Amino acid sequence: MKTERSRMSRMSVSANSAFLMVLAAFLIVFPFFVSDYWIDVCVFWGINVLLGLSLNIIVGEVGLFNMGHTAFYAVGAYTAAILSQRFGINMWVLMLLSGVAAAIAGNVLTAPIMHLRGDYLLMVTVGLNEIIRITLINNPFGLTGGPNGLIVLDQFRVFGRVIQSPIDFYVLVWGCVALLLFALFRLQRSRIGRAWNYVREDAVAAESTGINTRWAKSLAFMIGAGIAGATGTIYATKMMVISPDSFTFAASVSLFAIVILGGTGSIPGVILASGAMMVLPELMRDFAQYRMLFFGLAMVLMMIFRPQGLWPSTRWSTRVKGGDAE
Amino acid sequence: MVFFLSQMVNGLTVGAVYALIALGYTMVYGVMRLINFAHGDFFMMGSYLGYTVLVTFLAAVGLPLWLVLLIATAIATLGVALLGVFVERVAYRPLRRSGRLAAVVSALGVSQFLQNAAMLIWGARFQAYPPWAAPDAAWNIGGVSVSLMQLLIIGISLMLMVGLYLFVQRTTAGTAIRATAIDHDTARLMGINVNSVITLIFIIGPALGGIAGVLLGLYYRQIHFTVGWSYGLKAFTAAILGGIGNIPGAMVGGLLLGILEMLGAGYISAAWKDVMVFGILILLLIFRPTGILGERVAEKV
Amino acid sequence: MTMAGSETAMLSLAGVSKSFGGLKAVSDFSLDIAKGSITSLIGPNGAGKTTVFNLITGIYRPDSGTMRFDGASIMSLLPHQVVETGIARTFQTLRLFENLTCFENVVAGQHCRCRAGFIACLLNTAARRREEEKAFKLAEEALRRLGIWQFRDELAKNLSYGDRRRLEIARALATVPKLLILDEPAGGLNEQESNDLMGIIRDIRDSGITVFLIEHDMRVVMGISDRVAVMEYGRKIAEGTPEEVQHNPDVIEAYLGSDEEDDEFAKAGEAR
Amino acid sequence: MSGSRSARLLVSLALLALLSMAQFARAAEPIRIGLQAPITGPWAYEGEMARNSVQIVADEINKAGGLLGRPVEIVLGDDQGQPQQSALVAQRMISEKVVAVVGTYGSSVNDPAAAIYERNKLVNIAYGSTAESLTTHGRKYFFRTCFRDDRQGEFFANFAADTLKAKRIAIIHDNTTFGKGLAEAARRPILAQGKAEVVFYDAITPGERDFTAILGRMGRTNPDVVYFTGYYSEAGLIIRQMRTLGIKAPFVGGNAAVNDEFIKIAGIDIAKGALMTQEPLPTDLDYPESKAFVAEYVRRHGEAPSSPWPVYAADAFKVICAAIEATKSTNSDVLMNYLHNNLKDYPGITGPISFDAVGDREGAIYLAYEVFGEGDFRPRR
Repeated sequence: MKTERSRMSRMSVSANSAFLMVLAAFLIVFPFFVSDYWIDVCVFWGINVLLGLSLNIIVGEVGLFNMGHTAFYAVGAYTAAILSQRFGINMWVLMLLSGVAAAIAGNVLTAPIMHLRGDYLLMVTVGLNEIIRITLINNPFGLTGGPNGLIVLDQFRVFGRVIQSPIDFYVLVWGCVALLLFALFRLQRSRIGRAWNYVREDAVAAESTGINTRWAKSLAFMIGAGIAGATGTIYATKMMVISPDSFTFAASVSLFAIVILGGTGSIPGVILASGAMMVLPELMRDFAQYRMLFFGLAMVLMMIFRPQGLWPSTRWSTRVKGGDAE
Repeated sequence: MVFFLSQMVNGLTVGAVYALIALGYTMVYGVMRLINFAHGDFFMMGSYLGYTVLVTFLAAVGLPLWLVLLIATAIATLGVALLGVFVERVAYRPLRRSGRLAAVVSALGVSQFLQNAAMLIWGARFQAYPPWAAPDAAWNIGGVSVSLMQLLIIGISLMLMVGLYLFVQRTTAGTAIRATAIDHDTARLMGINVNSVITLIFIIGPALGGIAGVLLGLYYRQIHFTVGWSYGLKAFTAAILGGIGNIPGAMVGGLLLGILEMLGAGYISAAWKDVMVFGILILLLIFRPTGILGERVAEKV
Repeated sequence: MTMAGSETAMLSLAGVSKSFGGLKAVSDFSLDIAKGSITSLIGPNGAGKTTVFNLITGIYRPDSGTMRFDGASIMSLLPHQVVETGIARTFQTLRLFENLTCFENVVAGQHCRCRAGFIACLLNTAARRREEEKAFKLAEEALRRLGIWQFRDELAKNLSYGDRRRLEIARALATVPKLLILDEPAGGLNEQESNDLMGIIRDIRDSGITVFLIEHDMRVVMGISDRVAVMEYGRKIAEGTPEEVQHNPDVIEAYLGSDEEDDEFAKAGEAR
Repeated sequence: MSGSRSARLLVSLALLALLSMAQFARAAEPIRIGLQAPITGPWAYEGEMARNSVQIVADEINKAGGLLGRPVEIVLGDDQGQPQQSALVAQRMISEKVVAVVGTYGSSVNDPAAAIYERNKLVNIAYGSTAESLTTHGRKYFFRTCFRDDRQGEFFANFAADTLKAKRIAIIHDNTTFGKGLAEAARRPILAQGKAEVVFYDAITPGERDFTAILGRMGRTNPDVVYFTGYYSEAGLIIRQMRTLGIKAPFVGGNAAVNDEFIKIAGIDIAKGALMTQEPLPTDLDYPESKAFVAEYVRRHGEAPSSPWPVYAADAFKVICAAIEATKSTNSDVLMNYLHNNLKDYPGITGPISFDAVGDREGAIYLAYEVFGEGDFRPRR
């Protein structure tokens, strides 16, 4: 039993790598065979993957309930839009700035309640989402353009080439995904990633083993929010127009569902689930009216029959080379 | 002063309904540590069931109005309670050992399902309770207008809340609920059937939501399948405000939230009202993490 | 031999009190623990022993009194800061990271000894790698010392009870503590396992780590302790060598006079 | 999960994706014109009517021999009333190489699509997006057959001051792109004209049902008229709660309040006499084109379209076809120039159509409607 389990976990790790390789191959070949439309679908898929992965740090790695993640996405998108409109700052700089702005927002607003029980944090993040959305609508100081939102004219530039066509965005977004995956991989295998998992498993034990749980939680929240904010910049340049309609509580809920349905803490899970969220509605078009009904039903059934998610989390667990045989 | 009093009356009306719905959240949370995101939709279903009964069956029968309303409320309450028990059996019970996140997502799925089911059954457009059903009487007391429906809503809600409180504090079944809320395993050792307790919770909570649904249907007339979401969110906020898991807390939280909303919209700005409500919630949690009446709850060790 | 104010005291508690809602869990508790000794804290269930541990390790903050460790006050430290100063602990009810491997469980102890921040981890700097190598080596040592190295890749939840007890001690040792606090380490162990445990604890002491433990198993207590302190109703009623304590009339009274009280209080003490 | 099972899952997912792509790879002979509309989602009802209306026009043209000897074909894109979906639909229209696009309904949904059409130089004619901001970005390929919010706002300002003789006006909106846009468009001319003052201006939250607090505050300002620019569902509640609170000022709704449900929710006794500013309903249009169109719609679907918007969609489609016919071209720039400069008083279903320099429709026809009986909105005499 024991050895079996451990072997299985090793096999799943290789399945993870296999998944990523198949995905990479698919993504490289895909654009040569399809129209701009399908490339665009994949651009939004990639954006959702970025968001899902960023939320996964908070929900999956550390086990914090965050059901208001689009708030940080909105902070990022609006920071980029406002600064670009007023000061014409370079988009790459803005991406960094909006990431930082979202990270600060995430930290300042959740730090005081970080130590509370999970459900309170959930409620606070929901409240935060509403506060930010309503504030955007109410157009404080004429900054956010109210319900109409803001126009984003500037675009990313790479060596003078303007990122504009679907394929440009495709490369940009999936390039960011690759970078993020690499960063996550590094973090997961470091003391930070391990600390996150200790906190998720048992926060009291972690604290008593010398881990500053508050630091671990805040760091996860800041990184997750920051990535969502930076993604907001990409979204803003892709859409060219952003409005509060894109940052609703419902969007946060579906993001939350993506993470859990995919398999909490699982990177392939997030990628698969957000892909399914994009493609399934297209395929179910004929059932238009019943679509969301089935969707709700599927969520329930999925949790009953596969509570661990589409592709359950398999961590790259820390192992030591050498030593004696089992 | 007159304006202030009118706002208080309006706030109490809305708050009483929040409190009724919040009770369902708080009881389920207290016993199962589950945020039942579908609870607002039980409330919505209550509105629709009451509407259907009123429109299809009772419109023609020549019974007196109060009896008609009583029957409609009873049927809606019963229907929603059955629905609650069914949902618990199907969507929550199999997940009791699968972790809390799974249950939360399942609840979100149920909510999605119920909303869309209601849309398919009753249509995507707004429906309105028949005008003959809602008593229109209103009085003007020193400039403060008070309608019969408002009094009914406040009165019935308070009665139900006090009744529930007494039930939980004084009866054997209530003791079983309280014991289960503290610890499932200990309760089981004491010979309490935890499953029965949970079923009971899923009868009472949705039933209260169902009654609230009919009352608000009569009060506002307009009903829509999305209404459960916003009321659910507010009621859950109320439950947290008062201290989740705590029955008097849900009442206090609900009433307070209703009054806060009305004063905020009445004196400051309706557009910023929700920002204020959630802002107050966050501040409260910072300074009093367990809500107004919440006791310090031991984190499970 | 009086310990009070002694220069060899590793940990010294003076007049420490803690009450929960009017209930005095610990009152005016004073104790000095000598460097390099094994000290046991015994007493009937609900006497407040675990509360003392929770006070030392920063889970609770005392209402009054002073606590000094290695010359510095630890009154206002958070639990993880207490660990950093060199106090490691185990729990009465096991608290392992169940879904992680044994190795990962133990490496947790080294977290507070490492410094790599977000950027260093992201860039995988040489300093970070060196630091981690050292951490892994210490974790390996701890696992080997407890004789559970062969389970390193096993998930903690799959281990036998006795091995889980050992794993928790290994995790505490991996923090490289000066003082190791064990809450009923022999609880639930059979005689053979208890004997092994006694050997392990002696080894730990011999390697220079001071040990402070709560234990109900008198065979273990009398077998390894240099000194024993006895608590009843939140107070210290006796202290001395095992022999002294065994013959102390108050202690005998306390143990005979009280049947197995329900340990609800002890549980409540640990919960927060 | 074992490795081979996950591999199988991946293969099937990839196959699924390929299959669904194949569906869009067919070559096209006819002239293809896009229709972007909310076929599902909260505005599904509007989307469906727009689709029906455009279909009627397309069928007529095809029956008469098509365009330049080729049949016209509608390429339908469902934006679900969501900004992100809207951007995707726009990209699909470009991939599908349509000649021009009709759409869409919601203003905030239209913006991202219009930006993409503009970049790809594709003529697009909105039919329900009335927000002013849409024609303030200097877009050359964007047009609309519906009128801008500010025209309705202006109409209300004049109507309130001249017809209702109001001095103190209260305006409530619902914080949506549309509702807030119209509210601002009404407030501006009132302030500019100086004939009346705006004594109250605030927003409600759509989806809520208790507005007594905000109405109570409004009541204290003693308005002569109350203008609510949101949707019928909230409008019905607002007028009823106003009357319960004893506020007797006339109630005027914007064009989103015109709906039978308004009367049902408010109750007929209260709703009677309520006023609405809006574009003429299809059934109230006097042009021969409109009578024929409504007759055909009723023949096919059993009832006349219940809102003005689908008819604007039909007009947008007609205008595109007229431009293709006149220029004998499907080139976007040619069409764009023609629509800006040469199309004058084209006889549309909703009256004569010409576009100004920014793509807005010239002129404006608004009426004040009044509630007379159950389900009975009639233009006020």
